[in-house]
Amino acid sequence: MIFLLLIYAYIFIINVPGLIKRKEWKELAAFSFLFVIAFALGIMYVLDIPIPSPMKGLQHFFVDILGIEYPK
Amino acid sequence: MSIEKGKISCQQLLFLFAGFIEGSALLIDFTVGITEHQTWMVILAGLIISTPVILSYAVLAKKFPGMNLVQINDMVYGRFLGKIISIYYIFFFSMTLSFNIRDVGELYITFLMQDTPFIFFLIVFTVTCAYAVIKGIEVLTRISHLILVIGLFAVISTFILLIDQMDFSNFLPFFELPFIKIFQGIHIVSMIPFGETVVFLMIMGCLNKSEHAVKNTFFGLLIGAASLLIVAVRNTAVLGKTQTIWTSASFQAIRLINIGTVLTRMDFLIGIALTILMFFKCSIFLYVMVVAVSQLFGLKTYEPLVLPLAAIEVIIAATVFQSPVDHAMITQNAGIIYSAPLVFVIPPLSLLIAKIRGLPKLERGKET
Amino acid sequence: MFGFIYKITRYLSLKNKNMLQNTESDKNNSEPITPDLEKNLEVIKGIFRDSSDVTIHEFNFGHERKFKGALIFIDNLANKEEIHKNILQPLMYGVLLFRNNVDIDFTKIDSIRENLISMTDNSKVSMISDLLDSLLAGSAILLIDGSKEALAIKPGKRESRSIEEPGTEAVVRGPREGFIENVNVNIALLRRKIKDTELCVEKLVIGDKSKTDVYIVYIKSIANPKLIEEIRKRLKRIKIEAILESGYIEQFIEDSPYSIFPTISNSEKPDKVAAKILEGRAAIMVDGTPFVLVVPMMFIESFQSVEDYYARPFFASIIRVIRFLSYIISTLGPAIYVALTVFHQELIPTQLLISIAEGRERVPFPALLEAFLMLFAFDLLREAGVRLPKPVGQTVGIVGALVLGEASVEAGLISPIMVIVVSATAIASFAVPAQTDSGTILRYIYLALAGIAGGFGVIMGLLATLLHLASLRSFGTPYLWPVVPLDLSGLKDVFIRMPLWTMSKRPEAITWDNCDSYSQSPDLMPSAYKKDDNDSK
Amino acid sequence: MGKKMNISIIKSILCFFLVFALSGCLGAREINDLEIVIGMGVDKDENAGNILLTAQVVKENAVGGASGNGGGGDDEAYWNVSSKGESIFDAVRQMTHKTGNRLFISHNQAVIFGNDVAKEGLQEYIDFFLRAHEMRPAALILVAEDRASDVLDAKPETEKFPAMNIAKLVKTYGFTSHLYKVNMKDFALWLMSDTTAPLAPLLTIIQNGENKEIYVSGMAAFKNGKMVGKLNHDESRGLLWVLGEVRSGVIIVPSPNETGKAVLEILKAKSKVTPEIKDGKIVMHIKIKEESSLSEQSTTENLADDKAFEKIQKSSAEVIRQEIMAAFDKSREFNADIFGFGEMLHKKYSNEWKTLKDNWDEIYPTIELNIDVESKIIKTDLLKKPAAPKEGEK
Repeated sequence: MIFLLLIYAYIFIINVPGLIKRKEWKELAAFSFLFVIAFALGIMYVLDIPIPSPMKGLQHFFVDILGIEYPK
Repeated sequence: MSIEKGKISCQQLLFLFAGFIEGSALLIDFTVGITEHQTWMVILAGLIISTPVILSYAVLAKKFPGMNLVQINDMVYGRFLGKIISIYYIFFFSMTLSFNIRDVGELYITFLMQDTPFIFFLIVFTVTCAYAVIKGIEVLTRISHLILVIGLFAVISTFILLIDQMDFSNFLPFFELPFIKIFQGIHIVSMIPFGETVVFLMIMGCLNKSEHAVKNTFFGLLIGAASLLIVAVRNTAVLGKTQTIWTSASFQAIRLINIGTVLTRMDFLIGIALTILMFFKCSIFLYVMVVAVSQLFGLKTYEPLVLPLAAIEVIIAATVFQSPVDHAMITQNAGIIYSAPLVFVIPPLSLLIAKIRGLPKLERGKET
Repeated sequence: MFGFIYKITRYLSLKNKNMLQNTESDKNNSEPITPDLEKNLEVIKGIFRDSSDVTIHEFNFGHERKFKGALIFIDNLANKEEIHKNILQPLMYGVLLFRNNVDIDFTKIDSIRENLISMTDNSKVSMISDLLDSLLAGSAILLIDGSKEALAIKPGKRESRSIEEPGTEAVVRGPREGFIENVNVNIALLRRKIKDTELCVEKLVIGDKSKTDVYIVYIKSIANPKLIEEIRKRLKRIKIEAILESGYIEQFIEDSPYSIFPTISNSEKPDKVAAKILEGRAAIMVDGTPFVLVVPMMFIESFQSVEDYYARPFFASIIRVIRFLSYIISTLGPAIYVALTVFHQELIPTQLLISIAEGRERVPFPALLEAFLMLFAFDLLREAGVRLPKPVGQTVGIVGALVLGEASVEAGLISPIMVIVVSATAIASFAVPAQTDSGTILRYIYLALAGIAGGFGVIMGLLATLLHLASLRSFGTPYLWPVVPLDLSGLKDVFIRMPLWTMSKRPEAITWDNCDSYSQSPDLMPSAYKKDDNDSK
Repeated sequence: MGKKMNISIIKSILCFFLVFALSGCLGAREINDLEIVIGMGVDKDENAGNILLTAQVVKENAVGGASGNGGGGDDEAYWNVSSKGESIFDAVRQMTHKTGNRLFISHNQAVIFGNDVAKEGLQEYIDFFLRAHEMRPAALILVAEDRASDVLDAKPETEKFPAMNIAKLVKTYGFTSHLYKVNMKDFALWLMSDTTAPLAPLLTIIQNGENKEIYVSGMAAFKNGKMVGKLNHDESRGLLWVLGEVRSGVIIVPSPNETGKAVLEILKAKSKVTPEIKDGKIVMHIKIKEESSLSEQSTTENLADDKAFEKIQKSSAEVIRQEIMAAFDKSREFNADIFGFGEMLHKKYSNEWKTLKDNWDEIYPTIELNIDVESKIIKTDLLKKPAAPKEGEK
């Protein structure tokens, strides 16, 4: 947990002051949007909350619903 | 106005292509499980099928000089549809990137360092890729020929060292497998090593003089495919029928090298070569994804997005599959089906549309 | 903690008001020289009130001793009998030889300069600050009552040590001469190597207090004007009190101060510097130090010794390969040993593993700590050996090796194989002297990575280093030039040294093709003596 | 340009060490807490169901290496630990109750299966040795005449470790070609094919005086995992002739005028097997080319003329033929396709193969061999004629 916070804090410190100084607001917005997603994923991973894997969804969609599958 | 200011020369494009395709020398183990001793045929067929498509990428990139894939989509398919297709591409990039990162992790967790936690490999590997992306595409293209040399050296030296244990009668019962398996094999090969080169649509934008881009793409493709063929031939000749039971056939073949008391335990050297190749491939993927996302958001520089996207990729890579078996099974079915249109349909389609509508009409600005 | 914050804020405040850069110390004596000799002398006496070695000698001269003059010089800098013979003598007695009604106006410094002073190297000075500068630079100042200018006469020979073999770059074959502290002699040495009109020597004075002479030496037709312009710009930017050694300048003008790899090469050998200048580089010579900086630098230069070009190609190539291997051994040696024995035991052949295990049976430390201790001891020994005077240095080396090597193995603190690995690393690190600083740092970094993450850590470290090197530039030239941006003709001189007659093209990453790229005609291959028919034997 | 460069460099240095600190030294195992295993033996335990695993572990302090302070030479430098368990992996982990830390089996030279385990079937025990990430696929497989643990106890004279000694015995099969080196990959390859019969060298213990000596007495043949029979030296060499794996060896042939023996050393041997299906009948054309040198003769007859050479070559070809037939008859005895004829047929006639595969057990005994041996003597070493008085009249 501590490591996670450390790493994310580090990512934040490295990018944000530079962005603010260079007044790139659009980049700052994009950065913080992705940073929130990353942070949420990180927390869910560390607290072992099951993160739905997109590939499982696709597999379910193709195999079970559409039935397109290669025979074993 | 494309984000990437860096310029790469055509010769470097050749090295980029060859190194990129060779990076997936580790991944042909998916096809080995299905097409046992006919893997080399499947690779050849895959190469023949995907070569025209990949050359169409080069032509498309030449038609839109200095523009990357997201901009091409916007111009060709209009603003709204272009955005959706670009998001579809970004999803493909992030998924394939997490597969590759996970592959490196699995390589280390099953073969070389068993007791270290899985997430550690992913984090350190992605951090290094992020460092490479921060340095810019020019640095990556500059070291691409070094990486190609390392890859070729690893492939050829293992082939030579295993020559006396090779039994070439293992190839013999040609055309023994049912056609559906061969088709699946071709589909996998034309997707994993060759289909992933759709990534280069993003990078070809910054070619400084693109008149013989097509020629270089073709040669790069040939070198990459040749090294894949050598790996497939070596595995089948040395392991014969047993190559289907190992998790990674090429790694077991390397562990069989036993010449004198010195050249016996080589698997770490090949591990190094594979890691470097996968590093090259993953950093290109990460670079492409970051540029695509920042182009989608309309940013000026892609630099701030590198680390958050890398963090997201690490988490996705850690959670997308449970085990190597799960990984192999899903990529052999859903993985290649969902990405087939991306590779085979959309680029040629946009090339066709561009020809019909006589794009790129740059002088009157972007009217779409 | 608070001290730290205080220091930061003070640094920032100074930075903004750029207190560090103003030069108010020269403000007060920049007014011109007055015709009245007395006033000038007061001003000068006031300045040099408490430095005893400045002598001011007043004298009268001319026919009826009616003209007054003063001679100012620093005792041990100026050459006394030269001043007596060439300045005072003609002024005080020579003038009597003229007839008394000759129309020389003794109050004008020019007329005195043309007719009486027999020293050639002199210049007119009109401001007090210039007067002081030249006085401090060792020249004698002649002031004449009634004239608004003074005469600064440069000293003749400066005492400097004789030209010996440079200590750092010993050579088996090749010229033994090395640069010395006196920069004029160094430039002369270079002039003898490159007798070409295109060789330009530009002078700069840097350092408010030290006023060191810095010369940029390059060949106009070969060197890239943008490079020279860049060097001038960076040198002029340096606002510092004193330049005591070329190392100061190196750290102020290098491309990437945070990189552990040096991007500016230095050398003591004139033939090496001459070779580099001929390839299109520029040399920066600093007064008072034998080390001359050569810019731009490439990574392979630290593996090329000047001797490779004097020996025949085969032997030189083998030595070149050995140097590369030794650099790899010196940085990766301990890391690979620790990674193998701690993480990947299955990669060690069985017999070797059993003997390592048997050697390490009684060693209490983990392999990583053991390696750190040995490396630290080795570096300590090397530093001690260098710092102590010559004879004592040798004994430290021998005693250290004995104590550390044998005794610690006997006592079971260190495994015998580790001693072998570390001593091999030590020897390897001496083979590439130019990269010792980066080699030592890399050795510790890789060792730490190997101890923490084994082979995987080392690979990631290697990749990061490769990326860092590939992105490094030295004055515009890519640092790994012939290898990373792959120039095939440049590869002739990297891992192997092709024969001299094949190396006809100049490295264009330095000259950026602003000159013809052929330094010699391509077909110079020597051929055997053809026995023509009328040759009987 | 300079500004951006500095930030990215600080970034890289910081993030590197930050991330590395995350892991600490996980996965690090010092060498001195490794139990290096160099040989393993698998036997049946008394009560049915579980197995007795013996591992030969290196005792570092007793090896007595260069550092001089090694232990005395009397006690062995190895230690045979054994433990019981339902499965091999379970037994390996049970070992830690005795040795204190995990077995390190990547330097395992040979895996020896006891006779009872071999008889009952290796299929279920071989899996661990193929799957374990530390096992090398080039490790050797052997079968012991009775119990594997006894084989591991036999103290060798020249080597420090019995397992190394056994590995050496097998690896130098080329000198006599009376046995064939079989490693894990080969065994797995044969196990996977549905007709070929896997093989493994057979170790027997000879009791001379008080110490036991290990002797490779031939090959053991398996049929779907179970040991079905043994091949003695000649039969094993017959097998090797067909596989083309004969490196060297000795052929003893009566001299032309039957007054003694001529001994030939095999220098080179090549074999070419071409299967053929003629109207439902399977014929295996085996072509053997062999070059040998006359290395000894016990008669005083002058063999150095082409007539004598001709005769000797013919009789040596006959000996080779008999060895191959002996091997084939023995394999027909326990109906196991040790030559891999099934695979050859599969490769050549892949469509007929579907029908042949099912009733292969009936078809195999009916296979007919058409052996054609060409033996040449290419040198007679130092002597041309024996050191004997010249006989006048012959």
